[in-house]
Amino acid sequence: MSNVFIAFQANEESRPLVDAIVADNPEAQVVYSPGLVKIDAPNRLVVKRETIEEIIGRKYDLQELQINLVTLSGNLDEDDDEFVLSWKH
Amino acid sequence: MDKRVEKKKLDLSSRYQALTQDLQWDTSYQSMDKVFPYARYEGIRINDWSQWQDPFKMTLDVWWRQQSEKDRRLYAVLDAFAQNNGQIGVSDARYVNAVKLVLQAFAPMKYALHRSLAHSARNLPGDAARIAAQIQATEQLRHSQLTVHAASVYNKYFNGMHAAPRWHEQAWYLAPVKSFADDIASAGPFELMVAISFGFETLLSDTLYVPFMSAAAHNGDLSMVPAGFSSQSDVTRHKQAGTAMVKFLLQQDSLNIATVQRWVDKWFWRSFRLMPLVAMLQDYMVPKRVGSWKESWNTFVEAPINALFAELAPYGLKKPAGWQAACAAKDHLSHQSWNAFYGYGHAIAFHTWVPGNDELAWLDSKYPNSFDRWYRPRLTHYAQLEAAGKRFHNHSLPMQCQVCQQPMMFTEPGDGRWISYRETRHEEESFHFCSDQCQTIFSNEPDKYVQAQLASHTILHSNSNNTPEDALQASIAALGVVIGRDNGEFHGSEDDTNFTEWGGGQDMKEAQL
Amino acid sequence: MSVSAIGAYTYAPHDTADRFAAPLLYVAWDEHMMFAAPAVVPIAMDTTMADVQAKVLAALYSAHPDFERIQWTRVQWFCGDRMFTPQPNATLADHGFKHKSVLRFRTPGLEGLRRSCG
Amino acid sequence: MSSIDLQAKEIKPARNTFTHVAKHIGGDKPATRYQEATLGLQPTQNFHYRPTWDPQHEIYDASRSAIKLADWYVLKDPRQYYYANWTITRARQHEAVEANYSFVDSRGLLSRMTDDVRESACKVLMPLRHVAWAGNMNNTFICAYGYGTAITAACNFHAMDHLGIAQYLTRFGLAADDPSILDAGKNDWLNDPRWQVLRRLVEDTLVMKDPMEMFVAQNLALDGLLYPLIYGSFVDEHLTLKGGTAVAMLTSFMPEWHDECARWVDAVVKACAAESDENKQIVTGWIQAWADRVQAGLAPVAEIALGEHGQEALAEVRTAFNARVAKIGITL
Repeated sequence: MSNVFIAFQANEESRPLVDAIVADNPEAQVVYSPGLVKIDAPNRLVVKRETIEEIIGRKYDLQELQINLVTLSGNLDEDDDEFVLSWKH
Repeated sequence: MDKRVEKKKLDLSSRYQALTQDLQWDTSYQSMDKVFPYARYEGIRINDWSQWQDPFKMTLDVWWRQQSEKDRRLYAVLDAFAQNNGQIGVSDARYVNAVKLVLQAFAPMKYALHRSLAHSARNLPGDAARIAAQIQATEQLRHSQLTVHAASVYNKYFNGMHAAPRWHEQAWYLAPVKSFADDIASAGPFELMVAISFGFETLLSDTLYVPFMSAAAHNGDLSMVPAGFSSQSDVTRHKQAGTAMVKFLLQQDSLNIATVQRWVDKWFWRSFRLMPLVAMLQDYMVPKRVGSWKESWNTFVEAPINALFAELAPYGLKKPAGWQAACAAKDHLSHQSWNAFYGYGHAIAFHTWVPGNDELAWLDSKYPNSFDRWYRPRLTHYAQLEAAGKRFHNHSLPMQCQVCQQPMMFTEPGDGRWISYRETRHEEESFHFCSDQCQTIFSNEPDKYVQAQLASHTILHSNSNNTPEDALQASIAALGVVIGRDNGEFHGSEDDTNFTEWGGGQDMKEAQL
Repeated sequence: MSVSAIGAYTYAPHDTADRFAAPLLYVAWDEHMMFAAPAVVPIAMDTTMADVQAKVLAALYSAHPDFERIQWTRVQWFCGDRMFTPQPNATLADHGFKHKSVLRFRTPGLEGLRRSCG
Repeated sequence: MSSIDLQAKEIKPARNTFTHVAKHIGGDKPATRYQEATLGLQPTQNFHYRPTWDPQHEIYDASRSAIKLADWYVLKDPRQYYYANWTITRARQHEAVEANYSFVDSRGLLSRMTDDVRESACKVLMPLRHVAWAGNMNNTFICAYGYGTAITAACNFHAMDHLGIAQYLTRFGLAADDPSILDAGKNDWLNDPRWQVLRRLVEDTLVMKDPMEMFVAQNLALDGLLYPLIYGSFVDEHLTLKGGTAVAMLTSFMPEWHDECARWVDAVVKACAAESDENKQIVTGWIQAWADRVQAGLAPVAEIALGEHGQEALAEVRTAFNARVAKIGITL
């Protein structure tokens, strides 16, 4: 088992993303360092458009998360509803 | 005919597919071999380009929108930083030397990667691969320009930045970066994609742009931080494309596997040999620490690479040949690098110093297995000499590795005692290397690496009419580095006294009180 | 192996002896990495070992506190990996050195600053 | 410390810009972001290895072109594009495109066009996706093998613009008809005899070796005749008169873009020619040869687009082109 991770610039816009990820990934661990928030999860991490929309109360396009994205690790699979990082082995 | 009005909005994948597919055609008035003249000589076999899938699926309109949003914010921050004299708000003027090193080493490197990727973007015969390559090419230009713009305000107030591209071209201590970039630029369109997107960006680039930028944020550098983070956000796409590219090559033909493995071995190690600069940025050059190089290595290199190669094993790809040696170096790399730069501090274009006592204690706490045993005594000795007014300078010309061009300063893997020497005879001539990996890279392509213009040799060529007392320092001065102003000891330097006079770094001094 | 290239790709080495006024010798003092890397020294191969010791090594390394403590009779000498016993009046060439050879010496008992190899 | 002390503290810059920038702008004075992001950025010497793909040259090598310039940074971009302001400009233009799509969509303008107009638009525009794709390849070529960041960076942006145009044309096709319209356009591009003269010359540009000749052929001659003919004579004049305003709205990016880029293209060609008589002769020869070939290649296309008025429109475009070139000091 390996961790995947995703990291965002730590700012107001990233907060709902982090909250949504924590809500959708019970095993996710959030680590803060200056300017950066990094979320680790074993094997798989999903970012769901719907959850983010519930938190921010408006429509959200998952491609918007690129704006504050810093880095990630894992295979990326992306469609209009989900942004999924995973390791298959 | 109203069917068109009813058209459903296409989803991400189909939209991308529709907007990019099939723009290319098989030429007939000119042969495809003439249109793509560099497609074959590397020996890579591709049976079906349509199997290449870009994981990020971005059309230009989406890309323009998203990138412009990033850049609007970013340049607003740069403007605000400059208007508010942000440069005097950094933790300590020593920090600015980290900016200098990034500007000298990595902005020009990104520029070179931009041009190299344009070579792939024109010459890979697959359309989707070419689109991925050209987006990457353009973004490397973005990163280079962003770095210059973020450093621009510092250049106005601090020394050691004013001729960075020229120093990058020729300065001995930047040769590991310049030769790396030239090595990539001279490679074919397939190899250079593997080199950049996989070897450098996927395997190692996070260590430069994530933990170091976090440290920069901690030190009040609001100019470089968004530039760095924002660059790395582009690189996440390049990394996905790099991994996709490697898988694609491995799957297309089993005969590709050996070549790709050799490239992965080579480019992991070539990239790893840039890490001494990055490691010392993090451990020595940021006054307010966030984490150590070793911690970054564990988090951003060791863990993800272990996971990634578990994933790649079924494709027939093994971890890079230098993996064990690279991991074994994590206790030593930053210390050996800073030690060299300190000694040669009069022949580079930034300042060096001995860390303060609290910093030495921090280093000890982060490197319990190596710092006190091997490295602290050098630093305390330098501090004593400096206190006595006899700062240490190493006036010799450093022997360089024929391949990576780093000074031969690395010890055998996992050991702090013996410098690692490797030697190969080729056509009656001796060539020397810092490691098994550099030796292997040479042996695989001797005709490439015999061309290397090692600075410590070139300085002594009989036509250089240049053998003064300290040839290394003279070689730097010839590039417009102002001795003593752009380099040398930090304490008492113009940067140091100006910063104090401007009331810079108040914040940190107050915090210490 | 050879380089995969589109055309002829062979180049003469960049740093053959004829490019220099004197051959190059790499010099290193084992276990003393206060001098971070071996030094490149242009030197005639008919230089005697006595001169190497008295002039070259002294110029390079006398800044190190161990240097004045060296007992030269106990020093171990290497040409590359090969150990040899220098004859003071014999030359570098006599001992097998040529352009781009490595001369290392080791000083048993002296292992750098606080025995740290620094 | 009193507040007066704080106020009195003077923070004087030591320099205004970088040395390599100062060299190109006549001394140490405040430089623009374009200048700092462009001038002197490309390495010029001390290349460690010869390219395996071109061992006769250095990695960056001005001798890949017949044009000789003492300073390749005379090829400045009057738009002063670096990545950020280029991408912000394009994003803003894209917003206009989106607004046009909404407008056309909400009023059903496309479905109100006659089949005749729609088919004519697709017939002409769909094969041009491939011309734009070649423009992308050719400008990427100049970015890779040209000399000096001034020309290579601008060509990088120009290459991406061409890709954007190929995608805009695709989007138009998908809005105006079924996805099969793309295949039909490609089939015409490959097989319809009326596109073959143009395709042959486009394929000939793909194998050129001199980056500056490529610049002249692609960016001045080909685009300089094609864009006015297609987006001026055909879309703006001909189709609009026949009720095809929607086509003009959905392709409005292209003529606007072409006007913008023409200033840059002219500035580059002008600077090349102004350097020496030898350059001027070379550039003139290139323009003459390529403009003539492009004109010949566009002749049957003009007929597809404008029928019997095609040749007349093309001749007007050529006259305007010659006048444009005369303004930068080149007589054809």
